[in-house]
Amino acid sequence: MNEKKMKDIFMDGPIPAGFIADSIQKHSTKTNIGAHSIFLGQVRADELLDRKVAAIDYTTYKEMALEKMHEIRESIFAKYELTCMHVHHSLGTINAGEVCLFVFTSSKHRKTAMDACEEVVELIKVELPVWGKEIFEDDSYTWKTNK
Amino acid sequence: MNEKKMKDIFMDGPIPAGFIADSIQKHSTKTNIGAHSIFLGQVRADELLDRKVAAIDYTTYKEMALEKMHEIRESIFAKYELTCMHVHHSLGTINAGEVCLFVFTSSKHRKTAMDACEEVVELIKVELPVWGKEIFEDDSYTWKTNK
Amino acid sequence: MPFGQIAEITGADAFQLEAADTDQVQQALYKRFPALEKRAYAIAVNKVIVKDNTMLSSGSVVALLPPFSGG
Amino acid sequence: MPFGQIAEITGADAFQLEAADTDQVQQALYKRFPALEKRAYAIAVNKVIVKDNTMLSSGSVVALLPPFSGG
Repeated sequence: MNEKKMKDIFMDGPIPAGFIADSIQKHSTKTNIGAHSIFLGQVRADELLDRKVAAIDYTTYKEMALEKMHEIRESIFAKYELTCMHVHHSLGTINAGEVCLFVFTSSKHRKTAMDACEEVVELIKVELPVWGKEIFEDDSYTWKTNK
Repeated sequence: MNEKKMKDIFMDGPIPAGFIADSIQKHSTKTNIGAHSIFLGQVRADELLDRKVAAIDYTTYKEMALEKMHEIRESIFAKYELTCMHVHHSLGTINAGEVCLFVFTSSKHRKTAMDACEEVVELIKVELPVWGKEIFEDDSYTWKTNK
Repeated sequence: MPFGQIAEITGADAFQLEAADTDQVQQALYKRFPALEKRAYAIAVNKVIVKDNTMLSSGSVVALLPPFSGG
Repeated sequence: MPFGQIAEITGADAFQLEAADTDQVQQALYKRFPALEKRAYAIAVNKVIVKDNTMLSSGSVVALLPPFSGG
């Protein structure tokens, strides 16, 4: 495993819209790109047992998550003709309405970018050791489970 | 056809990254959203006959395109449980590297947002009366065809 | 109303024609613009694409649409 | 190393254990934390998830991973 190639996908706190804009803007010099596909996960104010989710507190097993993400990246680049791929996941407390996951794939053609993006999102949900604790408005909590 | 409900999807010139960021930011008050799917079409500097595409000049039959887009919107909302959907298409000269199409769908769940986004993009490519003229660096041109 | 590469052949934005149906429109156009006959295009009457010959009434808007290439 | 809801039961970040394999780790943990026995979790040895009993060597890092819920 080449440590230099392992990108840190985690950031503390929510992913700002300006961060996403900067990321999009940076691709304007890559004129072989024809299509970008972006997925954003946003914390939902779900109602459970008459209580409303106010935030999700994310934790991870970082060393393992980064290795896993590196594997996912390699498998996606082996399968799809992507120009580039970026993944960012929040850690810590993310309030309802804030963005906690940002997946960004770019390719020459739209189908490739969209299929790759969808697959990355699914793999992240299933394979990354990340845990979300849903915190209700009254400070009680429950552990999130992915479907 | 309710004229008030027909949104104008067209804008002159490229779609700026800041415009996309603003659009994302506006959704932070909608806390029933869990997933956003965004598609961006970017003008590619394709090489054809040894010449490089410098820009695409987009024109439309606007009255018909807006009616068609309204139909697409209605069919998508009938089929998918979306919270919202936004479409923006550039007109005029868009340089290689600039964004000319912005499709943005939001939903409670990721699969709904992603499937709807993909379907909207396909319908736009096939059904919207929009024409792209690929202008090469030497000012010669060819008419783009969608695959 | 001609669009895209079709507009290059007819060389004009929009123009008036006397015609009872879309077939007559095509015949009149092919006489004026012989190059048009070999071009692939769809016909829209009042913003709706028609496949077969379609009757026109006074004020009908006929559009010639080359293959779409948006996005 | 316990994570998520498992960390709530074991009440600690990381701790040392003497064990020859992952089965021994589980037995030792169930004695100390009986509530753990009913919980669903996966075991990772040195950052790789293992399904069957796995031999450990000195310095092996064993992690208890409750169901993932990222994104």
